[in-house]
Amino acid sequence: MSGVLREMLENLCSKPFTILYPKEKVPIPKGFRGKIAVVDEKCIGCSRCARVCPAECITMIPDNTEIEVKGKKIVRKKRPVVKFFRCIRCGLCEQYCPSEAIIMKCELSESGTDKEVLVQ
Amino acid sequence: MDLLLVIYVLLFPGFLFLLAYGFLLQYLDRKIAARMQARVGPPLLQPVADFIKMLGKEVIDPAGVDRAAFDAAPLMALAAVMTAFLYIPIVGESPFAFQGDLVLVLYLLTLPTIALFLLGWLSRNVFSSVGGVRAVTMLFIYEVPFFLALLMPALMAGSWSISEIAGWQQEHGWFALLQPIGFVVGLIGLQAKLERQPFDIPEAETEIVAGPWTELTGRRLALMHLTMQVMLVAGSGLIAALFLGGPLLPWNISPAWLATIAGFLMFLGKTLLILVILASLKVATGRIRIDQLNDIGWKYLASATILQVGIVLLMDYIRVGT
Amino acid sequence: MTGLLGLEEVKSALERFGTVEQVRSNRIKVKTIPEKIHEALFRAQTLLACDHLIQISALDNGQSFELIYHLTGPHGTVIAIAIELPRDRPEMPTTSDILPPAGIYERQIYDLLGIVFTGHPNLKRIILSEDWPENEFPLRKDWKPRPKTPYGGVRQEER
Amino acid sequence: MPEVVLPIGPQHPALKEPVNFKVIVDGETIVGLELDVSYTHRGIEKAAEQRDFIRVIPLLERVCGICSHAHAQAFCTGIEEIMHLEVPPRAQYLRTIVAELERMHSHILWLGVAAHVVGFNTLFMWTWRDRETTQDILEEMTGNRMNYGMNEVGGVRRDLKPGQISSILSRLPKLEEQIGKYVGMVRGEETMLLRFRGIGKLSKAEALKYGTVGPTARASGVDYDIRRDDPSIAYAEVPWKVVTDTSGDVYGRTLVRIGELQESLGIIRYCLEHLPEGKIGIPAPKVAPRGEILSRYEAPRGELVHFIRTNDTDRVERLDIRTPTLANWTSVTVSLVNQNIADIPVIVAAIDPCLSCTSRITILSERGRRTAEMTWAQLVDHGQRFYRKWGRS
Repeated sequence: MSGVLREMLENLCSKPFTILYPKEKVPIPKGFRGKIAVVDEKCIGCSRCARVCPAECITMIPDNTEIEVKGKKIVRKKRPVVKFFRCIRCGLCEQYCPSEAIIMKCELSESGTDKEVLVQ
Repeated sequence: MDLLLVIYVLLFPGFLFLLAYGFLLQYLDRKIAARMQARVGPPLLQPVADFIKMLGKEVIDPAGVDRAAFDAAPLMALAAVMTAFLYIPIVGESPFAFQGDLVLVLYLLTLPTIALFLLGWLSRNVFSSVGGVRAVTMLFIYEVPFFLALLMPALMAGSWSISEIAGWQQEHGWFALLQPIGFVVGLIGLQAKLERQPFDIPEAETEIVAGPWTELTGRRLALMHLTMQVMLVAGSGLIAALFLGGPLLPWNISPAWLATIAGFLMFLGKTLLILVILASLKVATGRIRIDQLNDIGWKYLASATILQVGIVLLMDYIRVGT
Repeated sequence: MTGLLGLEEVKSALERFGTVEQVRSNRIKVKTIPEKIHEALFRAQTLLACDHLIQISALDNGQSFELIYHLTGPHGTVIAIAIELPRDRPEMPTTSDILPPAGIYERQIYDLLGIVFTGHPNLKRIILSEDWPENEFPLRKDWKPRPKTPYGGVRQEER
Repeated sequence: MPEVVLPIGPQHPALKEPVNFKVIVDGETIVGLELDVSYTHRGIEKAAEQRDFIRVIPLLERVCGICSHAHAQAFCTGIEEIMHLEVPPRAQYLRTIVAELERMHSHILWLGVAAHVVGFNTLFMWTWRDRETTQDILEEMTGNRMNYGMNEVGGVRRDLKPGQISSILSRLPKLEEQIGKYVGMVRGEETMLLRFRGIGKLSKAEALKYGTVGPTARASGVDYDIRRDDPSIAYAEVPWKVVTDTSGDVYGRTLVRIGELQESLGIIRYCLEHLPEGKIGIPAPKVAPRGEILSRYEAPRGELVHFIRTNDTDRVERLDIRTPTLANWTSVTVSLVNQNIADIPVIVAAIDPCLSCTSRITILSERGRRTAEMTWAQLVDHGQRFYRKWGRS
């Protein structure tokens, strides 16, 4: 009982633990798996990310663009399109991408209420 | 005089003050509990906002419920506790004080529990019925020690009027010091009456959803919450008057108006003290089971009160004898 | 914890029911037939001090249903007693009378694979939802969800 | 009062997940009980048969949010054994750290829920506040607060940098102090003692008979802990001891869990201080040879078992998951009879039930490529038809 009372008094005298969200924000650590992003100029169109994605949120669409990889110019045939709301933030695409073209940014992803956007 | 009486009943320190103070006490209660639990707690006007919001919500009638009775029960409970409040001294003596108002107040403060039982029984919901039965079972457990503890000051002061008991303490000292056991039992009984932890058995969220409150919606819920809020004010005012000398100061202050203001501040201070004690009790405990309450109530609370009765009778005997 | 059980100990107790082989240092597998499972489990309990049923693994290998009872005890050796059931008549006596925890696993297997355990006190649906169609067992290899029906096998034409 | 059927669940404030008990009560005493856990079945075992070993792990992590690492862990160690992979020690130590952090956050969460169930919301607030520390550490290590995505076949996916090690170590003393306080609170808080002592009692013989696992069994004196009996990852190298209690009631289960919190803290500290150098994973082949394995792991709630059968393809032929909650249900249904209504939530919460683990409805169409969905109108229509039928029968 005394332990409870002491902790109660300590809390009464110290600041609340709650973070009032819109006013203050939690620091996001480095390496956080947040919103998924595609760096278009780095992508070589290998579609490894689409194959490895467990949620099948990445689809490859035809796209003939000339890009530069290690000084050489090649033409890629496809590029990934991400359905953000299907992403489960497992980070496998980031890990398997050979050219660091698909990354998880250190920011929280938005939420959505529209079902059509959500399930696509 | 009549106008003053109307002002007393309706504005200050009657219903308007009562409602405002009820909201304030609820805010403080929630805020203190939240801060002790390392949370932020609600803003100042949150209880008012909750009340207004609930008043505006749709009233849902459970299938087959007796609507008139279902509407009437919260109103009856609220009316009872608001009436009870009028007999409690806030600034000096209550103008309605008479010999025996203590018994009336105790009776009126029992009515919300009966209303809760009725609501539980009427709403035809298993959780509500179980909750209602629990509320009444609990009433039988805590009511006896609570009544005994609260009647002891009357016995010692030789008066059945709350205001006179408060006045008696001006000369002889607080009953909280003369009858410490009664004071503690009174506080515990009040906590049980208000159905707060550790006595929130009838509305145990994790067991029976919200007990009798489960089927209450809209204004019924708002009124029932308001009843509990008002009961917190009336109950703490009653304990303050009976055990802490109410609004009266232990010494005389010469201008009457200064004495009135000082008395009012005394009332506020004492009720807030009681609130802090009750809020800490709420934070520091979990919910006990009804059979455990039965054990505790009859074994410890009741016997402690009987002991107190014995001591009071002995003290009276010695005092009268000398 | 006592030491691991040796292969010989297990063989002496359970060889009469079928083949006994050591799979790993603390895994011993026994293959037997459905009729003898009850007795085999009882002997494992009494002679080998297997007081804990870990799991009844059930699977459909295309030709038959396999049930594997994994038992262990204070010795820390996992004894797997495997049986096969024919697909056309998946029935066997319940083991929940000697192994009370088997009751809930058997209900699960009945629900997902459709194996009937005769003598089970309460063989009812537990895992699948109450409106799942009868006689559809999703873990059987020949069960395929119908692409057009949204939920279970409830057909659109029933509407 | 006559006998009343009290529906506890599927939606009920005491249960954080959908389960339905039809409890028959006489006054305040329970006389009968029926159980239905079907509300969160998602067909994960079937879905797992359709995915290769890379894509199946995120799926298995989502069997349960609280013990997500445990499921991935049990699966990975099983597959690694079938593939005969030697996982580097650094990966094993990192797995152990995540596993023990997960155990700590699960046990602290449980302590809060148990306190909330008996109406002691204050301890609930405090424990969940302190649980943030473990969550922050996990977020920093793995990138996610939940569903860490740390495991893969052959190792782990993220390494710890030296700076991170010292930052984690610096946060542990505060956590240790708080856990020390809980011990005092649980032992000293009268109302909690009243509600926990002698409730849901299981003797050692009963605990064995009904096949209980994990802290529930250990509180009854059953000395089983897979981390010691069948050690995987780094548990064989780390000094620690199994926590048991003899009381067998909810109070004993609380003490066991708090004791395990302290043990876990020691394991984490040891692993961080003795983290071996080296690689954090080896490349795994895509295809697993034919084989079967019973992979056991001590999840926070008890013994978790993955039975895996592979057949020379990149998928499992069968994955049979037995979760600790399923093993403990039998004992709950037995120990609830003749108890008080007020004790239902306490006894149920005391095994730390995880129902999404237990019943794992996504319906997969052919080859699991696409999930079929019901529109709202279809769902309403389906529900109405079902209940009309149900009402008639």
